[in-house]
Amino acid sequence: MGCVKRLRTAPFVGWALFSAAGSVNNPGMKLTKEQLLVNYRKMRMIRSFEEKLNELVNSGRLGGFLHLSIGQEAVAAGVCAHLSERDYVSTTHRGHGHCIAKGVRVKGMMAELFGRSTGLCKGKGGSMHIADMDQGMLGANGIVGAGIPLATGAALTCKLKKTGGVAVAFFGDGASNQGQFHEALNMASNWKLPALYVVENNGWGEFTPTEFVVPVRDIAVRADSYAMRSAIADGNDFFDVYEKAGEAIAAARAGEGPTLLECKTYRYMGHYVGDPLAYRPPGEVDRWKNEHDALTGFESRVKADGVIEDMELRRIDEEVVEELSAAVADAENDPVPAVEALYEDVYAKE
Amino acid sequence: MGCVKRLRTAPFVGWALFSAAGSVNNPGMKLTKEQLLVNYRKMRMIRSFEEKLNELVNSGRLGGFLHLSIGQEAVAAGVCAHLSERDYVSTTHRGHGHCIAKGVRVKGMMAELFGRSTGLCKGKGGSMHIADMDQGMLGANGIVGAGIPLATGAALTCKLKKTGGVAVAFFGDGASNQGQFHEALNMASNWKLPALYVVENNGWGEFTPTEFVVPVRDIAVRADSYAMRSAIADGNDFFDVYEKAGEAIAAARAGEGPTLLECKTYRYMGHYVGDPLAYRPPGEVDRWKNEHDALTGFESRVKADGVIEDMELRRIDEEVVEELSAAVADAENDPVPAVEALYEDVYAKE
Amino acid sequence: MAREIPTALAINEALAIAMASDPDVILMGEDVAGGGRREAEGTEEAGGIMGITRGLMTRFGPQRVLDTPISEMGLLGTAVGAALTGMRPVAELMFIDFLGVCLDPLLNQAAKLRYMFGGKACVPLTVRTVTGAGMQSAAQHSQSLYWITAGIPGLKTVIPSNAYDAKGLLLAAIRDDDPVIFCEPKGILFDSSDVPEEDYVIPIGKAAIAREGKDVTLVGMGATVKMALQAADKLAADGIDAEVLDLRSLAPLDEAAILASLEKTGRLVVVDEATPRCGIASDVAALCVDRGFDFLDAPVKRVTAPHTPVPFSSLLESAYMPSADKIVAAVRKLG
Amino acid sequence: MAREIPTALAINEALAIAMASDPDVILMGEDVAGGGRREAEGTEEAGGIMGITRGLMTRFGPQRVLDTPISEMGLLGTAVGAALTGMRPVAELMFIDFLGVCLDPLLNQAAKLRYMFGGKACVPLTVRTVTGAGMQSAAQHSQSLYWITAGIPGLKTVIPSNAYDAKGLLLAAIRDDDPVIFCEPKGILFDSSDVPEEDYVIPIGKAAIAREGKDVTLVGMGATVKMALQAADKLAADGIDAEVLDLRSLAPLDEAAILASLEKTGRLVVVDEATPRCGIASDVAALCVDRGFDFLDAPVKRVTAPHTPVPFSSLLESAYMPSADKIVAAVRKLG
Ligand SMILES: Cc1ncc(C[n+]2csc(CCOP(=O)(O)OP(=O)(O)O)c2C)c(N)n1
Ligand SMILES: Cc1ncc(C[n+]2csc(CCOP(=O)(O)OP(=O)(O)O)c2C)c(N)n1
Ligand SMILES: [Mg+2]
Ligand SMILES: [Mg+2]
Repeated sequence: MGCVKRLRTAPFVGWALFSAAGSVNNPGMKLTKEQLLVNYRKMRMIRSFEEKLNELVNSGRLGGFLHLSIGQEAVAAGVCAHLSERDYVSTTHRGHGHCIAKGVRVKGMMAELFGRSTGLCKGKGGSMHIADMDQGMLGANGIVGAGIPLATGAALTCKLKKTGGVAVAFFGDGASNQGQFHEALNMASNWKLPALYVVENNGWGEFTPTEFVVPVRDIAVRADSYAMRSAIADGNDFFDVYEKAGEAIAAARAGEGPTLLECKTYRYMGHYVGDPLAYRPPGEVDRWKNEHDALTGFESRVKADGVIEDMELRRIDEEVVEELSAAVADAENDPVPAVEALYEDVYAKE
Repeated sequence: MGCVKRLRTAPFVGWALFSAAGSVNNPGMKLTKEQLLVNYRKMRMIRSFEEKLNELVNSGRLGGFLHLSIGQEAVAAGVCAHLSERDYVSTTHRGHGHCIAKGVRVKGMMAELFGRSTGLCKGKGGSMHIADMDQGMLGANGIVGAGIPLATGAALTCKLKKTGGVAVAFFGDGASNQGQFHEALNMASNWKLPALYVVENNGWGEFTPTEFVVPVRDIAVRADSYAMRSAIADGNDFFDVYEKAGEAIAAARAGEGPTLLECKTYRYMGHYVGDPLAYRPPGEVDRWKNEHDALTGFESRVKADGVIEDMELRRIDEEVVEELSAAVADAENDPVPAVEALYEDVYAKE
Repeated sequence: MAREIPTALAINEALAIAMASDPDVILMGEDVAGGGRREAEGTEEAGGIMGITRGLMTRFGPQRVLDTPISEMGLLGTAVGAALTGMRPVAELMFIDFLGVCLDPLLNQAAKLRYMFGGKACVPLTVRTVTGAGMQSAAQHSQSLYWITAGIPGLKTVIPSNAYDAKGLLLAAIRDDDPVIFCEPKGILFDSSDVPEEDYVIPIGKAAIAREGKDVTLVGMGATVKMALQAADKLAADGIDAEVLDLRSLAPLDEAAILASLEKTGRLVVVDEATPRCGIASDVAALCVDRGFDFLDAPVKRVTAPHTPVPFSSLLESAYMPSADKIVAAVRKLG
Repeated sequence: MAREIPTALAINEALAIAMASDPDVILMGEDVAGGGRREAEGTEEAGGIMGITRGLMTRFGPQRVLDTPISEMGLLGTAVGAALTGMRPVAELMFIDFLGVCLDPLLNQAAKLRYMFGGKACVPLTVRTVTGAGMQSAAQHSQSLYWITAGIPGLKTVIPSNAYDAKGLLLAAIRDDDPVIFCEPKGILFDSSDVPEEDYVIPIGKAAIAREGKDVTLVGMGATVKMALQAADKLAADGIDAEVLDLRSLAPLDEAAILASLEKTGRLVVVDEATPRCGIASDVAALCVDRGFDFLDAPVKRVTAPHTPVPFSSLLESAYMPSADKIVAAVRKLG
């Protein structure tokens, strides 16, 4: 009887697995300067967007439950860099970053978060349901795991309609304990669907450390249950995510079926804005921030390679801040929905 | 990126994996003659009980939906040989065999199937819900996969109350595609519960071959997703099941946590009594019957070992037939429930 | 041209017509193709546990008739995702009892996506599912849980009472741009009625008068329409002229038709195979005592299953189900 | 001795009393211990998303306060299995909206085991779950789905309207030998009322008169009792003396109390946070028009949420929810 050893996550050191950096190839080889700047801009936008949200909620200007992905920007950017409009993405309660990376405009997102009729969902969805069907963004989702079969269905559409598209489901380590994960991955592998399952292992599900509830160290091993390809990426290293997601998406487009890609990363902020965070050991977050931040890492890499100059990045930083200020100002001035909107959009014809 | 090869079940030859018989040790070493006879009796009883049911339904004397486990007797007997009253078992729609092997009396079962007030469930449960709490039999279950968390909860009770008991969930290959399987096994492994998960891979889920819907050859590999021990047994070989289940149950009792035990077997009959079976290739079942039958195999093994004589087995066969005839006669004469019974047993106090 | 065919066949016919007329229509479910080793000689596709989808895989190919694993949550969730992105899937949930393992894709996804996305999503999903008791299938395979789907805003739920309606309602459901739960009551699956070969739809949201009458309204749905008609015959012998209203659609509910009939008769009995709490029967009664208050000449009675699980014993199961006699008794109580 | 404490704390207190008095009582759920690296210095257990179970793991140990993975189906199914074999588990379903991923252990297991096993099974399970809107949590975290559990034979469902009731009803639920769904409405979780420190139970199945009156009965439950009381105050200013009935228990429903109040007042409005179809409000109205027909002087009005998902925008969310003003308007309509 084969007794499998129980491996547990070594606390705080998810990324240390990659410290040798052997898996990171030269970014210059694959990405043009323009692409690098686009992706830096996306990551910066995600971070600044969410920092702004944090500020807005804490100062009482914004309501609702918001889950921030600060710290995990490289996953969203690295994966979505391979996607275009024919491709689909589904995400979770922590989905702002994936929206931005998929090309959803922050103006519509901000208006949505402010509950305005100009919001992407006319103010009816909010943070947990932001969607943009025009961009193939199948929505944030308030039900942990529910986005996984949605993306699987989108992949089925791509396959049956032969669009050449792929569908990506982003979800957390916690979601990999949901039945929906199991059922959907089995079906996707069985049908060789053009799908990519990206599990962002950020070490926590709400207030519970992943290792308290998941007896395996790597979520990626779960792919074997479905004879599915898998890979592990350093989720705080844009280039590593970019490379591994690229391989998986290419395979999916080539009809070789889906992949489970685990990205080891970390959630800087609380589970939601307002979370007192008393359950988290002090210092844990600082190590990630100081030693393995996605943005800092990207910046030093591209600077070290001499591709990009500091000034270029700082200009982007400023543009992002300006765009966000404008988005907030617009959103605050945009109209609120008419009460009748409450009754609309329940059914196709009313 | 580690590309896992997609292995598919080679049709019809599940058991051929074991043909070298290297995994089967000398039964005489572990089982006394008396134990061998007890287990032969159980297997014979399961088969004769279900053959009788088949006959009763086909002749219109019995109603309801019945799922027969003929061909799979060695799994029930081999596992339950290690259990006593402090242990729990949950099973499926195809559960008669597990009940009998766990020690449930056929008289009460037969009365239940006839819908009599003397039945184990007063005629309210029927084949898909036969249970006997006194024997630790937590019920057949009409919901594929639902027995898995029930046994998990029973294992939690054993652990918290320190009873020394274990809980066994029997279920099919099809059930291993249910979310409940995934969620329960993860929890059980995480908590190191004294549980055994027995998946009877009989090659079919209703009318669909397992290999059409499961991309891995061995369900057992799914244990790795939970850092759980696993083993594969020849489900038509009582001795192999006995040995592997024994190891797993001993480990569970010793606090080493659960095991996923896959038993490769075959369903001789249709999915339910009355199934026209037009979807099954002719000849498939005959190979199993002729070349790898659980009862025939057991019989030749114990005879070859010189432990038991033909006469002894034939006497058991006769006793079983007599017991069953009596059970049917009793059940047919037993009283039907009073109409008021319809309203009873919904809540504890009425 | 109409022929007498059973409901099961009428459903098969509707599926074939829908698939032939729209390449985006696909079937998904456990055993819908019906497994079978298709290459092997001498085997046939089973076409689902009731044989309803038999022949469709052979005709439309395995790309459009997809056998799934026993994974209802994954299957329905995938169907929702496919519907959201341009397909028109018809998913089979073998028995409505299995809602227990797959409610989320309906409750929190299909039903809500259009609304949550501000009207910018469309989920043209149909879920076919067998409902009801009467086959000694016991507590987990005999429920009439359509009250759960009918209660969820964003979903539609329809239930035919005969083969003709089954075909027309299913075609309407498949072509509807909203998620529709199509119930297939055991009690009528193998009953036959005249069904035209042609393509036709029965509008969702409209009830039908199955029998005109002036003394009392019997509201039925699915298999209870037949019981109500039998009850009406019995009542006619006593000089009571009952109108039978077949809801056809449980959500949206045809409130106008119920109120119009009540206005005419002043008396109403609603007959439902489901359990009594939080069901369609209560909704109908509540409508009567709200907007129909001025029409009411007597209490509104509900003939439903009792507040118990479905028992296995055939004797108890018969006592469990509504029947023409129980309806007659309820009408007599109205005085 | 009674002190004023919020409902959330009263629930915590009930759990502590139940655990202290019965070693078979265990808690299971996501974050119920609240994670935290317990060894590490300076960290605290979170005690669930609402902080309700804070301190219990520290007091009773991790063997009795079990953090589960995000696996509601597995967690509830495991709780059912534990209950069936001698434990008395209190499982937390973080929000009732998540019923979508875990209905089966309630619908087809907990609710039916006793019946299917001919009375020989006992499932003393309690499921605590947060219900209702009002926190801008949008469509998937704001539902009042207790009508689903109330409609299932074999389950009981209770909902307190204040801190005092929360403690007593929860203790009754935990000690009940049947599976009980205990709803924790958002609207009252942080309201305070006088709560004795002692152990006491409030019987399941009995409604309470929250305010006596003679002109009209306002039936409320959970957070709508507060709204009904506010409405009663407004109506009093107009000389209308409203009685407010707090259902406390949704299943079993205290039919006698509803009918007795209706008999007294002749007029009834039922107020429910849930959507209108197949809900408690319809059941109450249907009861009135059946067994209460002779008492009725006016239509029975239902003040509920509309048949839509819950919107995000706070403006729309307020318009979505019942309110004292809507109740007053409904009463005025009775004429
Ligand atoms: C089905 C379901 N269960 C529980 C929750 C409550 N919940 C929201 S987020 C969350 C944690 C999710 O953890 P993970 O999947 O790791 O994602 P992360 O928050 O870390 O990004 C939980 C338990 C939910 N929304 N849906
Ligand atoms: C949740 C659920 N889905 C579907 C069914 C219908 N059904 C009953 S048995 C069965 C096949 C089960 O296959 P498997 O688990 O391999 O067990 P076997 O019948 O082969 O013993 C199916 C699909 C069910 N009872 N419950
Ligand atoms: Mg996480
Ligand atoms: Mg099988």
